[in-house]
Amino acid sequence: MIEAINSAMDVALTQDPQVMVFGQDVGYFGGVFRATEGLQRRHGRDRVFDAPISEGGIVAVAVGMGAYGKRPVVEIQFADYIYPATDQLISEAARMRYRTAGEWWSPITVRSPYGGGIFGGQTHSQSPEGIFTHVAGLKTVIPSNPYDAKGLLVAAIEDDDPVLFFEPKRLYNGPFDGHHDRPVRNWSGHPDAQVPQGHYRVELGKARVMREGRDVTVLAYGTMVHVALAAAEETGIDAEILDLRTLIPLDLDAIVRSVKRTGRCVVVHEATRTCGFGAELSALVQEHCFFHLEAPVERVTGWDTPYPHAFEWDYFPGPARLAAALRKCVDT
Amino acid sequence: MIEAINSAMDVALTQDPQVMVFGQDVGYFGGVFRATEGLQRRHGRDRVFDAPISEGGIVAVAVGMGAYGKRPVVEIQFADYIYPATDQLISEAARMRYRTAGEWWSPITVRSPYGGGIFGGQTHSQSPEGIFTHVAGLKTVIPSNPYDAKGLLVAAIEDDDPVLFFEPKRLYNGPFDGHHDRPVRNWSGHPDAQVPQGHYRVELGKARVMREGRDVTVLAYGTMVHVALAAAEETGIDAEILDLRTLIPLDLDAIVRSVKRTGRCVVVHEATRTCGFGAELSALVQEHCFFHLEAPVERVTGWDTPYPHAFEWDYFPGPARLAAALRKCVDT
Amino acid sequence: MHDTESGSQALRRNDPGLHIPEPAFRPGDQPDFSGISLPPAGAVARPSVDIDPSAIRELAFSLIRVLDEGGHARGEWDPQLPADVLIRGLRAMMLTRAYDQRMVRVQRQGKSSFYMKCTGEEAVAVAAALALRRDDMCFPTYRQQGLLLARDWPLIDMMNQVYSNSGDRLKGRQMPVFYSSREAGFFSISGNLGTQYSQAVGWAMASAADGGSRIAAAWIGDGATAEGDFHYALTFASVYQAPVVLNIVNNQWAISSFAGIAGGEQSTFASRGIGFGIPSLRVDGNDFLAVFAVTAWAAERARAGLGPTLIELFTYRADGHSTSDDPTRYRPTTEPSAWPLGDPIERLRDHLVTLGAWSIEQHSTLEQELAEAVRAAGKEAEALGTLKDGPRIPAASFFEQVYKDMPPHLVRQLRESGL
Amino acid sequence: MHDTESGSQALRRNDPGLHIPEPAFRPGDQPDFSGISLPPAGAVARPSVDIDPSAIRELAFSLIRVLDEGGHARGEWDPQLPADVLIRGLRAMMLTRAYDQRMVRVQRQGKSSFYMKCTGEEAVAVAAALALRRDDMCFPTYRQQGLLLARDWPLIDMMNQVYSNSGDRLKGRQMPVFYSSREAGFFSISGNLGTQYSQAVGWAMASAADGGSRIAAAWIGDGATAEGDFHYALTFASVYQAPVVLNIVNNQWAISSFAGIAGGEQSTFASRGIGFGIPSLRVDGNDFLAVFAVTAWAAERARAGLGPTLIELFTYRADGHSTSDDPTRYRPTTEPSAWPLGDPIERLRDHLVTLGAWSIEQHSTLEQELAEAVRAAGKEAEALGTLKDGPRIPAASFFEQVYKDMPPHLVRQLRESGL
Ligand SMILES: Cc1ncc(C[n+]2csc(CCOP(=O)(O)OP(=O)(O)O)c2C)c(N)n1
Ligand SMILES: Cc1ncc(C[n+]2csc(CCOP(=O)(O)OP(=O)(O)O)c2C)c(N)n1
Ligand SMILES: [Mg+2]
Ligand SMILES: [Mg+2]
Repeated sequence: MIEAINSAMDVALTQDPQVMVFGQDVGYFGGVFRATEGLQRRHGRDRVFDAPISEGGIVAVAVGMGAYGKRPVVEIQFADYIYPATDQLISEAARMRYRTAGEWWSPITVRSPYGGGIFGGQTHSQSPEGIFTHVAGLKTVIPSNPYDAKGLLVAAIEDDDPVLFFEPKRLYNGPFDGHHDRPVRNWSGHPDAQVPQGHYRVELGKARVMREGRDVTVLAYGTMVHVALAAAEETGIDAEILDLRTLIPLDLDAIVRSVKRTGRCVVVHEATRTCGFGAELSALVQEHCFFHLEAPVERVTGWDTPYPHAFEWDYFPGPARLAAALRKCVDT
Repeated sequence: MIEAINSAMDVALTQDPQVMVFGQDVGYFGGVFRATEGLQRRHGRDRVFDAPISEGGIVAVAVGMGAYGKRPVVEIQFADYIYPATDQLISEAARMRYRTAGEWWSPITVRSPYGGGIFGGQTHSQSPEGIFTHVAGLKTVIPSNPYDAKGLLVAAIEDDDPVLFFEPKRLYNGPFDGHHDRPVRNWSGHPDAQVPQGHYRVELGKARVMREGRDVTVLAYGTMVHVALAAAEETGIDAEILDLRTLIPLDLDAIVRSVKRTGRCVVVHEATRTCGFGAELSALVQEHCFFHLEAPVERVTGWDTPYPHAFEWDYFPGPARLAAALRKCVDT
Repeated sequence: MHDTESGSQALRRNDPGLHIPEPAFRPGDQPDFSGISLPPAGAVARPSVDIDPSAIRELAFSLIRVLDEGGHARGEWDPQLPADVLIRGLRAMMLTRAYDQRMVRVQRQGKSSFYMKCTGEEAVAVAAALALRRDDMCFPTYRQQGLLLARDWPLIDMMNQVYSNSGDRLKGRQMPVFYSSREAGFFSISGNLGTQYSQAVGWAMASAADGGSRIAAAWIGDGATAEGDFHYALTFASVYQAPVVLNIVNNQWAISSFAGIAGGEQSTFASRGIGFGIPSLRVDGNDFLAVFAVTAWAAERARAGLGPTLIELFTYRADGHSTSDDPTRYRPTTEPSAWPLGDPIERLRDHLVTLGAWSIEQHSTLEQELAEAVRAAGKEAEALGTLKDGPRIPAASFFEQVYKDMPPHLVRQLRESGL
Repeated sequence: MHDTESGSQALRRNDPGLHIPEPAFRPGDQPDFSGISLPPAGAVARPSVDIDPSAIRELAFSLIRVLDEGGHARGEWDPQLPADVLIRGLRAMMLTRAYDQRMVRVQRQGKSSFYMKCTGEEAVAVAAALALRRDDMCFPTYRQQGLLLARDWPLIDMMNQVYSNSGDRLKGRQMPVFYSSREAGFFSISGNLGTQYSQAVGWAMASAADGGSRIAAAWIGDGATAEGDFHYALTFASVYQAPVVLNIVNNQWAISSFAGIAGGEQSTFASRGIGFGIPSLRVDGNDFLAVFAVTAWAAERARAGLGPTLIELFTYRADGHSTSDDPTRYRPTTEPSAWPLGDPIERLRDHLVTLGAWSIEQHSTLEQELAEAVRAAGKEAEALGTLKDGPRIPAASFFEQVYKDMPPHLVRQLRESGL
């Protein structure tokens, strides 16, 4: 997946001279996760470069470049370090078009690895999407596989609104399904890992049905898509699994269509539960499908604690926890 | 209400020498909303003082003081300006006790006026509580009247966890019910405006039933409590109105008790809808009261746009909008 | 305020506890600024623009002044502007003042919700505007309305914004004075202090990356320099040698807090730039010629690819912070008139008179003319509505432009709103 | 890295586009630091602690050095420490290195998830620890483990943290090396760069408000100075004249970015303090005596109520950023050995030998002794478990201490978890 992300930026840099890529260690070194490997060499030092350790500054400068007419793509090294940029994201990028009635806007893309599974402890594992999905004016995208990662990232870069692009770091090198005790798999041979070389887009705002099913709808994104697939297979429950891909704007139609059919819904994410994006999903589902629901919408999430280093696998909402929720939901 | 808040700090400063109060314009001047009026004169310049325009610095310094053993109470002049402090709040204050297994903690209180109704436009009207209620380790308190404001603020200051104390600025001078076109009322004569002089606490984490009713439960806090009371009166719907007072930790028992009885629930807040605290409330209600619910939980909220200056009253979730939701809910 | 002799009076601690800075004067005190030592006009040398920044660190602790007490221009920093340019500047400053006066009046009448004047600080924006090119990009705070007026931006457009009326290009979304004008190279003012400063550096970086000759200029208040964005701006400007003029408007106050609460007691604001290797100048902000000259110097540097410049404009906020403020609660009523650097309009007027290019009669004629122009524009604007009365933009418009295209959830909410 | 002559070689722009700083050497290059002009040991004068900060601005552009190439202590900054103190310092630095070595080894064996060494930078923490009082409060980054070791904190306690084992006081919650020890006056290390810097100022303000004599010391990396917290720290320290020693560890690198990406190309990091009126010193960070001396000077100022001091420790990160890093991808393999300021342990060893207070034999005996002590502690720690094997703290404990008392929703979740 990391190559797909790299390729998306490569394509964008090639096709649009206004694209600029920067962030901590992204230049010569190519990024601590290698997402920008080779891009500086290919596109030049003034289009792909290192930035100071100043997330607030990085986003601020991106907003300014966007006002000039550039299309900046910045990396926040870990999503856990996005908070110093909150003000520029919420007060500035998100509201630029609105407050100027369209005179200016912020066509910026903020890429950031998120989520756990690499023993990163509380400051290298967070999933802060729920903070930003509350903010009118921001879009939030989370891919679950290489094909989508490239297509969505190209679309995000080309989008004229500010997009937060959270990359499930545990998926960079393979389709992790939460079975941390099994051998590591890589992407090779995976159907969604066939990534075309050139330009293509995966439209923002469209969910994808990863598995059709009749018993229950699972709403997932990022790493949790793979966990959900595993849980469905292992329980034998005929779950319909939606990969939301874009949280804002959300593909509510796809959700409602599915839940109205299955009558049951489980929401899953790695972020802490309270006021996480799952709360919004749960609220929306019961608002739009109330009379079709046969059981309460279940939430399977990270616990409401920081991500504990040594207890990563007790914290991570893996297939066993999801399976239990699925069973509970279909048995209600 | 502003006097009650002032009195809470006065009491805290008097009783506990570790309490320190600072923030922009809070010293000599007494705060732009007069919340700290007279406190510097009474308690000294090194306990009540002005701070640089640096919300991040203010909270950082408070965290450091807390580590030393102080009990800092800081003011963020408008909740809209809290974002530069996000990192210190989320990464530091919220996690200090956890990450040190109790060696250190952050007994800080962050006061901030929030909400609209004063023609403050998008940067003097925000309700950002939903961002912070997602963060494990923070408590969030929002009073709706002078008595609670003082008792809750004293409790917040005395609490050993970091507390965000959002003050509905539109209530500072009177119980505003959303009828902006009627004469302004002040607090005098209001039963909840009888504020004892000395020390008392209103326990955090306890909701209050503001009005008993059988038809529908309304979950509200801050300004919206008064809007809800007005809407109940005007519709004649026998609504049970809960003033949540503390969002985290939430008084779920009180909520569940009420909704199980009424079978219907409307959630109301001024913040934008998507991923607002109402989403969590809606999710919780349907998780815990699913088989008692006769209609979907309704959300009446600020729209998912920035707060528009000239269209304040179209944005504000006033009694008419709430009334419509109540009717819809009880008619379902 | 910090003494202009390089730090010689930097306050030494004497209290055993926590040091809390206090301004020299509080209500009831008799303000006396005779202690401030001001270098005479013309005393500071003007280095060439390509000088090594490390050779001119002292400029951050001095005060560049051109106009002397007798109205004469002195020294190397005299920009030697033709009289018509000076008159243009004078006119724009006077227009700014007249505009401010009327807008406060209409706010008091309830026709708008709020207003912020820049009285006493008109030279800061106006002189800069004349020293920059029309297509240089400005990232102002709420006290540089003079930029728009000096760039001949229509009064009525600004008033429409203040009134949030049917002619407001910002569609009633922003509080008064948060102007935005792409055409005038005037970036959207943010309510969140400081954010524009670092954005300006990004804009300048983009311009540099394009090899363009357009530069950026930004303004920040003394108080707001304490925000992180100030630091980001200096860091990025230094690292990437961005073509940007970074102005700090030290008007001595931030609402009720004096500049000492922002660190002005221990050093000058200009000196913040030294640690980044950024040439840092301190200038008499009430001296039109001096402000013009340092801005032109900084702009020339930026355009030549020599990187950023930091400028502290030493001035005084002669009126309240905003219409919500009452400055007599925290400073002596007489402090503004005791301020030793005078009024920028009067100083430029006297200079022009001294030059023989202007007269007191011309001045008062112009004053009346401008007041009349403002009044006329005001009437026109009020015909388009005020916050209280008259035509409005359709409320439904406030659902627009949250995104480029309205997403489904906003379509649903707009419908739900019944607007 | 910035030239030590005051800015004389500050880079001038030559590219027409955006200036992107580049380090002098990349993989494949032959590193050659002969261009750096280093003032000789003893060359810089030592001012009295109550000097006006504005009189010593040049110290921010110089480099305070005590130990010369021959191992002799030179000049006014020589702290003239008794040999036993020097040997204590030497021992703590050697222990730090031995500890680092073992912890990397066990990480490679999969017994822990991660580790960070401070090789080449041992003097930064150890000399400071000896110059501060035991009850002064330290706010470190992840590369000041030397503070704990110099304060005789038990190795095994640190190892337990690295292993997240059953003896880990932090209950397995934190990644390796994010130590915390209230008893040792060592503040909880944050994963978020910079946050401790401004917190230290708050702690110092609180101490000052109490009229206490305890002071705070904080460390930040060159890279992290670009964060807002650095600016907050300097601002608040200056405004309230907080008793704090603010250290910048300029080890030339921030993961793969050289110091120029943090602004080190245009000025020194020490000079960041000038704009706040904070006395700012630049010191050879590999010179134990010099680091001790400047820390003692700064601590004395702070304790005397004279306010903060900023210290840039000019050093070199001799190894990779962490066990996740491979520095040969972005800098020459030979760069560490080409670094002109040597190794802090060898330099102090040679000094002691020159003094006649130490011998090469004693040195290697001590080396073995320390390696043995580390090995023994390691065994003890591993008996309490490692991340991979052995006893663990009960998982349910991770629901605790999110708040002082577990709130109802966490009680419910703990139950739901089945732990
Ligand atoms: C981030 C932020 N914090 C606080 C405020 C509230 N506020 C508005 S203006 C002001 C004072 C600014 O003072 P200064 O920067 O000196 O500018 P001046 O008003 O003197 O022109 C404050 C505190 C704000 N708008 N934004
Ligand atoms: C806020 C934040 N941003 C980014 C990171 C990722 N990160 C960890 S260490 C590091 C480099 C720090 O360099 P420096 O400050 O020079 O310290 P050094 O490692 O050289 O001791 C980076 C970018 C982080 N931990 N926190
Ligand atoms: Mg000011
Ligand atoms: Mg470093």
